[in-house]
Amino acid sequence: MKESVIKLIHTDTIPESSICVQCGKCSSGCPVAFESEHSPRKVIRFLQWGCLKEASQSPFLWLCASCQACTVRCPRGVNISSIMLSLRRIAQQQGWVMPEENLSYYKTFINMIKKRGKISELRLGLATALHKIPSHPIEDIVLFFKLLKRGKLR
Amino acid sequence: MNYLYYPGCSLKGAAIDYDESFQAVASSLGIEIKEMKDWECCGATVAKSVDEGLSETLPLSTLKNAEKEEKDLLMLCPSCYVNHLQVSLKAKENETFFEQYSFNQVPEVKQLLEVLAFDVGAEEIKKKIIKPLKGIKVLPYYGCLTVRPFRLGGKESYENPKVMEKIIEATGAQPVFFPYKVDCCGGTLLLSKEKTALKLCASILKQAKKLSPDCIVVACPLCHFMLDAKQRTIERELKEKIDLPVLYITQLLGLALGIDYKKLGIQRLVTSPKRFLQKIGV
Amino acid sequence: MQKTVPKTGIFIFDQGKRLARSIDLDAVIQRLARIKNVIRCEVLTDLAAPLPSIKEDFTSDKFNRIFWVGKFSDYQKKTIQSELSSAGLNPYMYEWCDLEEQGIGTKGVDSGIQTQKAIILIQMTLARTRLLEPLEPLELPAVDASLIIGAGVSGLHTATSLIGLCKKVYLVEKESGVGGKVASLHRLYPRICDPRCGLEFEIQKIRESDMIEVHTLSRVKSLFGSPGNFDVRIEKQSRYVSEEKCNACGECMKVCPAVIPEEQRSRESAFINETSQQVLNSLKSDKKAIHPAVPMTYPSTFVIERQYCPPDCRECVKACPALAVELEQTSSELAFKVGAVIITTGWDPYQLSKVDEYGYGIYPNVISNLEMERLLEDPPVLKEIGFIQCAGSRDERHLHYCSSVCCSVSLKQVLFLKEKLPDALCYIFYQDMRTPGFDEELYQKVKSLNNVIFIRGNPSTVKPGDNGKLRIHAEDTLSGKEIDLSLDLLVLAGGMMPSQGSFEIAQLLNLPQNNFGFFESHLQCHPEESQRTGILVGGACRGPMNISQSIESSHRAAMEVLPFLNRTILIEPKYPVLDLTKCDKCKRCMEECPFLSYVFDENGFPSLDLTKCRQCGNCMGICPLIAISLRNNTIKQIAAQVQAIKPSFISKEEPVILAFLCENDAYHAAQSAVEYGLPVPPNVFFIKVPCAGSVNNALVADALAFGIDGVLIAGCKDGQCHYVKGNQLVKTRSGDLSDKLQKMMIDPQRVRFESLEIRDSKKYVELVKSYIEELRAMGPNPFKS
Amino acid sequence: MPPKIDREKCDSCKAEKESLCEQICPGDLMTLDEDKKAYCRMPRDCWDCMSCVKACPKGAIETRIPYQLGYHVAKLIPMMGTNTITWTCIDINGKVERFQYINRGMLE
Repeated sequence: MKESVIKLIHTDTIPESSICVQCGKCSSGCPVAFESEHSPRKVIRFLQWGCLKEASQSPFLWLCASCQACTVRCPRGVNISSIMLSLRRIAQQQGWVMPEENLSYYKTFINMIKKRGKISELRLGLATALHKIPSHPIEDIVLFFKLLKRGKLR
Repeated sequence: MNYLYYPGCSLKGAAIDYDESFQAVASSLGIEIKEMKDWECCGATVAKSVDEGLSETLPLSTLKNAEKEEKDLLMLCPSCYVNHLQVSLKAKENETFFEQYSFNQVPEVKQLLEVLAFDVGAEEIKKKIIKPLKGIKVLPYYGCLTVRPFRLGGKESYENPKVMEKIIEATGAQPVFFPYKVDCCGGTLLLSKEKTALKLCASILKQAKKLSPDCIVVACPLCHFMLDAKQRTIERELKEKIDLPVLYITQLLGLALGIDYKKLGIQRLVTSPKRFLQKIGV
Repeated sequence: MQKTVPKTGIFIFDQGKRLARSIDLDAVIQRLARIKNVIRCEVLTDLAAPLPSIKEDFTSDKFNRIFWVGKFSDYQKKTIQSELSSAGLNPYMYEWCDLEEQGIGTKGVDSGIQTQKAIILIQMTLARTRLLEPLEPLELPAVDASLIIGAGVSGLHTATSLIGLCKKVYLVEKESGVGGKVASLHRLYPRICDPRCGLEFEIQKIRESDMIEVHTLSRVKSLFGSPGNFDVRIEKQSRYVSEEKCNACGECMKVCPAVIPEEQRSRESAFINETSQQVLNSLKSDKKAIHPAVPMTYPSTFVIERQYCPPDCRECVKACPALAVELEQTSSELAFKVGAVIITTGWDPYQLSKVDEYGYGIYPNVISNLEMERLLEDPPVLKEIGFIQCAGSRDERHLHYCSSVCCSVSLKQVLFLKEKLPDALCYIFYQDMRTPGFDEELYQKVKSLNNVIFIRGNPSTVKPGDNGKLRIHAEDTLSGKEIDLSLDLLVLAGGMMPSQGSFEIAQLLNLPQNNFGFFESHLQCHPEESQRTGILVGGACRGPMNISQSIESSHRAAMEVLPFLNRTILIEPKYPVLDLTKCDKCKRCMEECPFLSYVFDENGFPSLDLTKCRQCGNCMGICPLIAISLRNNTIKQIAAQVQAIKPSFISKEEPVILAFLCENDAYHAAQSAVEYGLPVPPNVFFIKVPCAGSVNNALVADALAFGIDGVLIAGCKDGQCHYVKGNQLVKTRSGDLSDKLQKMMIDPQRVRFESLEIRDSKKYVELVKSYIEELRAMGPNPFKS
Repeated sequence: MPPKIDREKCDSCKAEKESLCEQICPGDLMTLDEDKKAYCRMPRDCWDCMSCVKACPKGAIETRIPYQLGYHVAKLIPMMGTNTITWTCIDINGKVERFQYINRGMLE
């Protein structure tokens, strides 16, 4: 790890990672930590070593739901949630996003805001569904018609 | 009590019933609102993940608007609330930022629950209840961003908030203690990591079912979408019948205030509230 | 007042002719002999021979003060002093000037310059010697009793060690009995013995002594006066049972209908199962409204908690065979005098309901470590037990510090639990196990037990599981693996915070507390001294500590209190005196005195409480009207010293520095620089001061006015000052002066403050050298004529 | 011309009794405002005796020299030692002159 120490790109939150004591409270309470091999604690640990690239490539980043459970419970007051967001941005700027990550949702979302200022859930849902078939397509089609009928899609 | 009401994307889309029921309840509780016309999306968590600048400029335009109107901002969607509050706090604390955007008085940003519980007050609500929901077990579910990270303006606890319980008690119904009330429903991940999102939501519905309430009450459009619209999909995943109606807190309140259920948008719920409505005699 | 003519004898002691090698001593003597009122001036190479003649000259009144130049060993100084004081010379009528420590004799410096510097140095001290006056220490009457607030383990130990020394003690406790928190513990580590056994040992000493008055159910209401003579007033709440009559037979308890309800802890009924019901039952106390004293039954008298009595109930009155119940008793007040106060108010457990992620108060089987102590007396059958360490300690949102005992406490509890329930499975969640010293043995012992699992990782929340069990989800940070546990009982190792009583006392006595509410003291050098003289703090009210540390601390406090309990308090005549004719009542001295030694007198002037004063001279430093002087180190003397410096002794371009050095550290740094043979430049003169904070800006202004190029003030680092903040005060003041210099178009760097530690001799030399360079670049002081 | 007070520096001599400048001003002109900062309440009556400048322990007071004598750059600054007083005179061209006196009265 030591060899891979690279210069940190200074952002507002990342220097905070050094005060982390690795108590694991963030991972314990994280609803999605065990979906990936990396927990938030490990991502912070990478940052403590200065391994920004490894941290940015962690699959955990894109799993984070920004629910802030880690942030409000951290005994050291590390803003873990915003570190994850910074890392997402760094990963994109540096081109470190792993190929298996599908960021089409993010792109569509941003384009929509830039074009219209607002989000249409209908368009957003359709656009992402086109990129990746949902896990329960039949239920989703039924739901689509139900929502339409109830005036919830416009 | 005069607020500038910022609806946000969901409230004008899949959560149209939240918007309808809120407007109905607001007028009968005497909350004066002025709806913003030209509002912009808050950027949700997506803008923060892609473009930090954008995630600030989007809420800024709303804040500047509210400053012009000299009113406090009222938000229903917790995600919008957190994003706006974050920027407004930055404007209050960071002098250069304050000056950069030539603020005079940074408007307060409030979430609906904060207004109902602290500005109106449970006592006041109780006085206006026409149809007390006696004998109804209501399970409150807060989701993550209502209390995190701002604890409704610092007035609530992170782990065991009680505002919804107070409102539920005011309607005459009985709140159920839900240990999972501040857990994440996975809503933000629905379009990017669908499987994970469904897993999170499933665990919440499963735990809620164990307590066998008459309905679940939420204050977040995304939580509502996950628990209500996606309930069928989750039943499929769990191979278990859930069948729990999910209402917005405003809808529950509206029913107790004696407002017609059509005005509250209850007919728009995906999971049928029929049995629940029968139980309260609507 | 008749002025005595200051007739001085100067003796230059040059053992081994070291001085003669670097300076021209003859020239020095010639120069000094010309000075008025220098009666005798000579070089000595040996002390023993000339001492009788010096004594002779003094007794025949040829001179009335003696100025010693040169390097003396501690032994030599002592000999001179005892010889001459036997001849009647007041010990404050000497001056010493060690030329070598000021840099005379440094290799490679021109001997002419050295001679000139030596003359100036001698003249500086001579100017000071002229102003010497004989001083006598003061003896103030004092009371030899002491007040101890709080009768926990610390209070009891302090009390017994003081009564062992035959000093009268008043022990005040707010509960109905003595013993404090420790008495409520089940077992103590490392010997796993019952704490009451050790406490009983101390209580027995108290029972047998007539040197102590124990006042339970009492609070200190007011405390005025000064060290040696405090006036204390305490309020004694009524006990409703007569101490004279009650013989603790217990008849009353049998008939008392009122059971004191348990402390309200909302538990969600939905989560109660068989085990948790058992847990709740074990924690229940069935204390009646009339009961023996708690926590320990000393005094043996029963007590009634009247708020729990049913209205008009007189059952106990009827039942008491000794007629001891007095329901109409009222509270009373008591006043007495003490010489000193020891505060042993101890600690309170941190409110675990604030650490709300762990569901304390919601789930019945989540309990605190203190409750666990009670549960351990008779534990229900439990299979899986979890312990969470640092519940609220070492946390930004709760207690920022490590409570230092909780790790060992949990280990002890596991050890004992496993003794009673050998099949139980224990999980200990920890961030870092902290078992300092011999507690490591405890750790190893628990480690070797079966079915005790240590998990390095903090759980985030506690959720209800099936059948009233608790579900815990955590990451084992060492393996990175997810852990899912279902527990019967969860023990939260809550931390220690200052007790409510500490806050009350702090407010009453105006005692400084640190950020966390523990009493402020100089943790390293004087841990038991509070910032108020005569008030000492012992035990856990000073910071988190375990029982043996508390006992050590309380004995130390008992030692430190002794000087106040001697019937007289000796005051060294080094205290400050205020010239009332100059004082303008600006109150700065009162504000800046770190020990609140000044009070207003009846005319609104500050007046010094000599017993509180620690003689640091910070008031002398701040006084804008230079009206305050330490008696043995007056501002006039220092001004005379400053004025005696002739900056022209060295070539005109060479800057001259005057350094004011704090005698606690900076002075020693400078002194040892010479001892180590470091090249101290000849440009610097220093004056030793009791604290950097005692340097008055007027003295600095004087130095600049007399053409000194730079003034260096050196003292402690922040937070290390023995007088709390003298260094910070002088830093601000010299900063103000620097600003003024800037306006005067003089380089503000001509005054500077630096921190030096006692071993910073190299740093001192570097500092002086670099300062000289800087001053060279600035050019000479414009006031240099 | 009235004295100029550096409000950052002024600590109103802890504001318990009269501040030192208040006590010393022969015309009784100096007083404290509601922020507890010293000011000259009748600037016209000040005759520039500079007593307050000398007395201020924080070095917060400066005299503005009357325009008949000099303007803008010109300054006259006293510095008080225990028994010395120094004067720094800066004229309108920025030329500096300094004087030093021994003032025995102070310490006696």
